[in-house]
Amino acid sequence: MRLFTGEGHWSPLVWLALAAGVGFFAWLLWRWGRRTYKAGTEQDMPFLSGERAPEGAHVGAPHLYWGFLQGLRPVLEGLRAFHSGFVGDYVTWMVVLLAVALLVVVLT
Amino acid sequence: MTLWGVLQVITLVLIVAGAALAVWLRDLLAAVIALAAASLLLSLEFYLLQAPDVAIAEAGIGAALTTAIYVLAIRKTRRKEEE
Amino acid sequence: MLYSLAAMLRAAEWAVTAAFALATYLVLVLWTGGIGLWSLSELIAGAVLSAIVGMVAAPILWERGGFRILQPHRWVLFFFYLVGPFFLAMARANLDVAFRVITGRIRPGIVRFNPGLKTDLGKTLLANSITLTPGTLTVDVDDATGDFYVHWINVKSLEPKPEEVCGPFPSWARRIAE
Amino acid sequence: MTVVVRTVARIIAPMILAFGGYVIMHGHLTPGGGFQGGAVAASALALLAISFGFGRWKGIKAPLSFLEDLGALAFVALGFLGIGYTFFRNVLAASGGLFGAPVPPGPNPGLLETGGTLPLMNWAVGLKVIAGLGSVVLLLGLFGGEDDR
Amino acid sequence: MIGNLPFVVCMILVGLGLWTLLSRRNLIKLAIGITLIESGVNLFLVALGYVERGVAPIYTYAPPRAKMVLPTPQALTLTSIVIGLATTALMLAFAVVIYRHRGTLDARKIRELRG
Amino acid sequence: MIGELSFGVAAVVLAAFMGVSVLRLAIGPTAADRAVALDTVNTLVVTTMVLLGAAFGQVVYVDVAIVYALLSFVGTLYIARYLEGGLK
Amino acid sequence: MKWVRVGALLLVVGLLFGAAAWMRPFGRPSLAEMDAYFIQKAQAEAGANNVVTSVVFDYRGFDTLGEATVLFCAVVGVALVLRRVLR
Amino acid sequence: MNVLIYIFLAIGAVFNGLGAVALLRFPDVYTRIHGATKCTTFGSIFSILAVVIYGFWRGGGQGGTLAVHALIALLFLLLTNPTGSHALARGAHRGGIRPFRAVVDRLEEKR
Amino acid sequence: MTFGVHAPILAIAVPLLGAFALPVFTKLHRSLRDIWAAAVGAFTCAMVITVAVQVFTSGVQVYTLGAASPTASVVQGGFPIRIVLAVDGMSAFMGLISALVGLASLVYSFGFLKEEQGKTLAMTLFFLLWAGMLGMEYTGDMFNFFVFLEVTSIAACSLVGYRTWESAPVEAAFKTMAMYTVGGLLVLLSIGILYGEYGALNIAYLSSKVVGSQLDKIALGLLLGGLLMKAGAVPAHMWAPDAYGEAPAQAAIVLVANTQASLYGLWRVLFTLFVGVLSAPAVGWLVASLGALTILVAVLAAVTQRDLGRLIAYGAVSQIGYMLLGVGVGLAALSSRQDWGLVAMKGGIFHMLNDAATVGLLMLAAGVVRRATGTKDLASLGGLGHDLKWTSGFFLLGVLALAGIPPLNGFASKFLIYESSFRLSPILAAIAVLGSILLLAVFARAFQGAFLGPRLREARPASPAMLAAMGILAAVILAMGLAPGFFVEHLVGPAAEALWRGRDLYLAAVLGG
Repeated sequence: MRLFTGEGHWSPLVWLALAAGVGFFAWLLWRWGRRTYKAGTEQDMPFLSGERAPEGAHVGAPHLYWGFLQGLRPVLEGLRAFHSGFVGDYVTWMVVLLAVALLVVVLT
Repeated sequence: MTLWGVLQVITLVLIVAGAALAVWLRDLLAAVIALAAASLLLSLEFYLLQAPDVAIAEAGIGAALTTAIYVLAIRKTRRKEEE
Repeated sequence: MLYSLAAMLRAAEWAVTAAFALATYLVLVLWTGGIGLWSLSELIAGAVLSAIVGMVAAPILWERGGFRILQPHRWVLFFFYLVGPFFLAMARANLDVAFRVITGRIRPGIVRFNPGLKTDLGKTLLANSITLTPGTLTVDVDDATGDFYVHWINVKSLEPKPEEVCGPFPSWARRIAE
Repeated sequence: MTVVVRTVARIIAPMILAFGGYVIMHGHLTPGGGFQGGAVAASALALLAISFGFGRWKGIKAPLSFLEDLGALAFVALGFLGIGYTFFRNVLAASGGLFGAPVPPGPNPGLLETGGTLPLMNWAVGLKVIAGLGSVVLLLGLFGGEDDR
Repeated sequence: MIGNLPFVVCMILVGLGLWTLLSRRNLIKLAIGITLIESGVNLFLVALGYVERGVAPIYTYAPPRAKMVLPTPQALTLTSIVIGLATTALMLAFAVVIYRHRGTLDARKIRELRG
Repeated sequence: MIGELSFGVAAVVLAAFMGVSVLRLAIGPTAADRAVALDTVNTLVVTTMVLLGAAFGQVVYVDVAIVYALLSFVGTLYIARYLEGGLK
Repeated sequence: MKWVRVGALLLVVGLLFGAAAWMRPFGRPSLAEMDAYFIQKAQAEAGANNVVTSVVFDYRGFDTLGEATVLFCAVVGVALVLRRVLR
Repeated sequence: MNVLIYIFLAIGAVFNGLGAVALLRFPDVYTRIHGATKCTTFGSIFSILAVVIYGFWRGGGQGGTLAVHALIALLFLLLTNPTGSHALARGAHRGGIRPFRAVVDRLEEKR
Repeated sequence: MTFGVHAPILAIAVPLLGAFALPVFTKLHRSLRDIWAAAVGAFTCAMVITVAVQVFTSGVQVYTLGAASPTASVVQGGFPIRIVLAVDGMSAFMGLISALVGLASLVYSFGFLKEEQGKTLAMTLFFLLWAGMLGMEYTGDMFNFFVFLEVTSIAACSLVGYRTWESAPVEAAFKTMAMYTVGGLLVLLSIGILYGEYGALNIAYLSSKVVGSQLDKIALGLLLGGLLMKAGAVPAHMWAPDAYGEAPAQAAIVLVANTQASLYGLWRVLFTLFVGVLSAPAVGWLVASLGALTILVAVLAAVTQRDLGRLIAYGAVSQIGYMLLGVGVGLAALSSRQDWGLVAMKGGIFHMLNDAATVGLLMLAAGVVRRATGTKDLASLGGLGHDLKWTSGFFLLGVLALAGIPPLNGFASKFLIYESSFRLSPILAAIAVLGSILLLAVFARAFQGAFLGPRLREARPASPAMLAAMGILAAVILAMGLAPGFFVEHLVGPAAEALWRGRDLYLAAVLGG
C-alpha cells in the first residue's frame, strides 16, 4: 500500500484516516447545529444579507473567481488571442515547435 | 550530363513549377489543374527513377482520382479563393 | 415469350461485353506461350475475369442499336477508313495547323450543321473524326435534333453543308455505324 | 455530358475494367498489384459516374460498401491463414498447390500460377480499393443533392 | 551526375506545402498544400532507393545481370500514396460540410472554436 | 542496341515540349486554357513513357503508359464537366 | 506574427536542405543488407517475379494491412461525415 | 529499318512540338484546342509507331509484348484524346468563354 | 505453438477483423452488431492482458510477422527483414491503458449514441482506432509505427466530426486533420532519412546502427516535432481542446488515449532509438520545459472557459504537461543515472494511467451532461445534481483525482513528479504545484456551476450502460488511489525500467543476442 518516492514514502491509508478524522469533526459540527432547522422555510435565508434570494438564482460558474480573473486579465486576454482558431496559426505554432526542437537537437 | 540526367532535370524543374503554380493560383480549379500537372510529372519522375509500380499508383490515384475528388469538392463549394 | 426474349437479349449483351473484355485481356497477355500464343492459366484467368466484367458492365453499357457493330464488314470498313481518308485528313489537318501557327491567319466561328446521323456510335465517330481533322472541333452535339456545333477555324460559309465542313466523313460514318 | 462522351465511356469502361483486372492479376509479375489495379478500375466507376450523371448510381452505394467489407475481411482472413506458423505467412508459395508453382530463377517471362498467397491478397486488396475509392467518389458527388446542370 | 537534386526538389516541395499551409486561407488550398507535402515525401522515398543504372526490381523480361533499384522504398511509397489519398478525401469531405454550414471556405472566418 | 539512344533523344525533346506546355499552364488566362495545357502534357507524357520503355529496354514499363492514356481522360473529363461553372 | 512564420519556416526548410545535402549521394544508396536480401531471395521465397509486390504483400504485409485499414477508415469517415442526418 | 524508326521519331517530335507551339501562339481556347489535340495526337501516332516497329523488329516475346502494349496505348490515346478535347471545348463554351473574333456563333444563338 | 505466443498480433488483428465485419453484421441484424462488438472488445482485452502478463513475467515478447516461427526475427547475418512486433514493459503498460479506455468507451457507446447509421459507423471507427493504438504500441518497426499513426489520425478525426449537424465539430475535425497529417508527414520524412542512412526500418536494428550525425539529429528533430504535436504539447496543442471538446464523449476519451500512444512513440524514439547518441540533458530539458509550459498555459486557458467540454479538454492538455515533465526530468537525469530520474519517470508514466482514467471519467460525465440537457455551456447549466446523482458523484471523484487531492491516485503520481523535478529545478516543481492548485480551482468551479445549486432544468438520467462505463473507470481510480504502491511496483515500475535501462534487453530480444 505504501508508495516509495525515493525520499521516503507515503500511504493513502494515513490520508484516509485523516479524512475520517475530518469527517468526524464535521459530523460533530453538524450535530451542534440547531435542531429546529427546516429546509424551505425562512430559516434557509442567507445569513449575512438577510434577503431572500430571487427565484432560481444560481451562483453559476461564470461568477466564480471574478476578482482572480480580473486581476489576471492581461494574461488571459493574451492566451485567448494566442488560441486564435485560425488553422494557419495552428500550423505556424507547430512549425515553431519543430524549429525549436530541431535547433535544440542539432545544436547540442 | 547524360540524356537521362537532362530528362530528370527537366522533369524536376517542371514538378516544382507545377507545385508553385498550384500554390500561387487564386482560382481553385486552376490550382487543381496545376496540381494534376505536378502529379503527372511526378509520375514521370517515378518512372525515370525505375519505379513503375509507384508510377502506376501515382497515375491512377494522383492524376485521376485526386483530381476527381478535388473537382467534386470545388463544385460543392465555391471556385474562387476569397481575397 | 417477351420475357425470354429480353433474357436472351441480356445474355447476348453480357456475352458481347465479356468477349470484348476477353479480347482486351488476351491482347495484353500475348506471348505467354502454351496454347497458341497463350498459356492455359492465362486463358482461364481471362475467361473468369471477362465473365465478371461482363456481369458488372453489361447492364449499364448497352443501348438500342448497339448490336450493329457486331457485323464484321463494318470492322473492315472502319479499318480502311482509319488508314485511308481519316489518316490523310489528319495529315492535312496538321499541315494546316502548322500553316496557321506560322502565319496566324484565322477566321474562327462556331457553325451548325446536321449530318442526319441516328445512332450514338455514328455521332461519336463523326465527332471524333471532326475533332481530329482540318480546322474543325466539335463543341457540342444536340441530343434531340442531332445538330453538330463545330468550331471552325476558317469559316467559309455561315450555313454550311456537312460536306463543306468535314468532307466525306458523314457518309463514312453512316456506312460504318448505321 | 454529350452523346460523344457517353459513347466513348461505354466503349472504354469495359476496357478499363479488363485492364484493371489485368493489373491486379499480374501484380506479382508486372508492375501493378491490388492498389494500382483497384485505382484503375475505380476510375472506371468515376468515368461512368461523370459521363452518365451521378444520380443514376445512387443504388450502387450499399453494394459497394458491402464489397469493401468483403475485400477487407478476405485480406485479414488471408493473414489468418498463416497463423499455423505466423500471421501473414505465405503458406502457399512453392507448395505445388494452386499458386505454388516453382519460379524459374533470374529473368523470365513469368508464370501466372506462382506467388503463393500474393495473387489472392492482390485480389482482396483490389476489390477493397475498387469499392472504397468508388464509394468515396460517389459519396462526394452525391452529397447535397446531385447538381447535374 | 545531377548531384542531390532530387532530394533538394523534395525539400522544396515540402517547403512549398508548408508555406501554403501557413499563408493561404482557403480550406481547399490547405488540402492542396498537404497534398504537395505528400508528393515531396513520396518523391523523397523513391529517390532514396534509386541505384545508378539500375532497373526496376521486376524479373519479368528483365535485362540479364542488371543492377536493381531497392524495392523497399517503393513499397513504402505505395503505402504512403494510398494514405495520402485517404487523407485528402477526408479533408475535402470536411471542407464541403463546413461550407454547407458556414457558406464560406475562408479559414479566417471559420473560427468558432477559439479562446 | 540500335534504336535506344534515338528513343532517349526523342523523349528529351518531348520533355522540352512539356516545358512549353507548362508555360501555357502558367500564363493561361482562363482555367480552360490551363486544362488544355494539362491535356497536352498528358499526351506528351504518355508518348514519353512509351518511348522511354523502349529506351530502357523494359517491356513491363509500357503498362504505365497505358494506365496514363486511360486515366488522364477521367481527370480531363471531370475538369471539363466543371468548367461549366463559369467565370464567377 | 508574419515574421514568426517566415522565420520558423526558413529555419525548418534550411535544415531540410541541409539534410538533403548531407544525404548519401543520389544514386548510390547504402545497398542495405535488407534490400540485397529481398532482391536475391524474394523470387524463391515469395514466388513472385515482382520484388516490390513480394515486399508489399509478403515481407511487409502488415504495413499493407494497415494501409488497407487507412483506406477503410477514410471511406467510413467520409460516409460518416457526409451522411444525411435529420435531427 | 533504322532509318524508318528515325524518320518516324523525327516526324513525331516535330508534330508534338508544333502542338506545343500552337498552344502558345493561338489566341483563344478553341484554337488552342485545335492545335494541341490534332498535333499531339498525330505526333504521338508516329512516335508510338516507331516503338511498335522497333518492337516487332526485335521480335520474340519481349519485343512483341512491347509492340502490342504500345499499340494498345496508342489505341487508347486515339479514343480518349478527341473526346477529352470535345468535352473541354463544350465545358469552356458553357462556362461562358466566347470564341476570339468569331464571325459566327450558332451555339450562342441557340441559348 | 502455444496460443499465448500469438497474443500480440491477435490483439491488433482481432479489432481490425471486428471493424471490417461490423457493417456486415449490421446488415444481418442490429442486435448481432452489439453482440459482435462486445465479443470482439472482450477478446481484445483478454489478449492485451495476456500479453501484459507474459511480458511482466518473462520479459520482452517478440513476434515476427510472416516468418516460419514467431521468434525468428532475424535472418542469416543478424539483421531483421520482416516486420517485428516487440512488446516490452512500456508497450504492455500502454496496451493496458488502451484496453481500459477502449473498454470504457465501448460500453459507454452502447448507451450513448442514438442515431443508428452513425452508431454503426462510429463503432467501426472506434475499433479501427483501438487497433491502431494497439498497433502503435506493440510494433517494433518505424514505418509500421507511421502507418498505425495514420490509422489513428484518420479514425480519430472522423470520430471528431461525428456530429455533422453542427458546424463546430466539423471545423474541429478539419483543423485536427490538418495538424495530424502534417505531423504524420514529418514523421514519415524522418523515417525516410533514417532509411536512407542505414537501410533499415526496425527500431532495434536502427538503434544499434545509429551514429548521431547531423542527419540523425535532424531526423530526431522531425520526429520530436511530429510526435510532440500529436501529443498536444504547447504551443502546438491548439487542436487538442477543439477536438476533445467537440468530439462525442465516447470518442474523446479514446482520443486522450491516442495522445498517450503518441507520447509512447516519443518515449520509444528517445529512450530506445536515439538514447545512445542524443545529448540527453538538453533534450530532457526541452521536454521538461515544454511540459511545464503546457501545464501553465493549459491551466490558465482552462480558467477562462465557459464550455464544460472545452474546460475538461484544457484540463486534459495540462495533464499531458505532467507526463512530459516527469519523463523529461527522467531524460535529463538519464546520462548520470540519478535515482530521482527513475522516480520522475515512474511519476510521469503512472500519470499516464491516472490521466486516462480520470480525464476519461470527466469526459464521460460531461457527455452525460450534454445528453441530459443538450448544452455544455456552463452559464446555462446548474443544479444537475438533483437529477444526475451518480454522475455528479463520478464527476466529483474525477475532479478530486485529477486535481491531486491526497488519498486519490492523482496525488500519488503528481507527488512523485514534484519531488523529483524539484531535484532538477525548483522552478519546474513550483510550476507543477501551481498548475495542480489552479486545476483544482478550475474544476471546483465547473463542478459548482454544473451540478450544484437550484435545479434549473429537467435532465434526462443516464442510461445503465453509460453508468457502467463510468463505474469501470471510477473503480480503477479508487483502486489506484488506495493502493498506489501495488500499481507502481507491478505495472509502472517495469514500464519505467524498460525505458530507463531496458534498451539492451530490447535489442537483445529483437536481434537475438
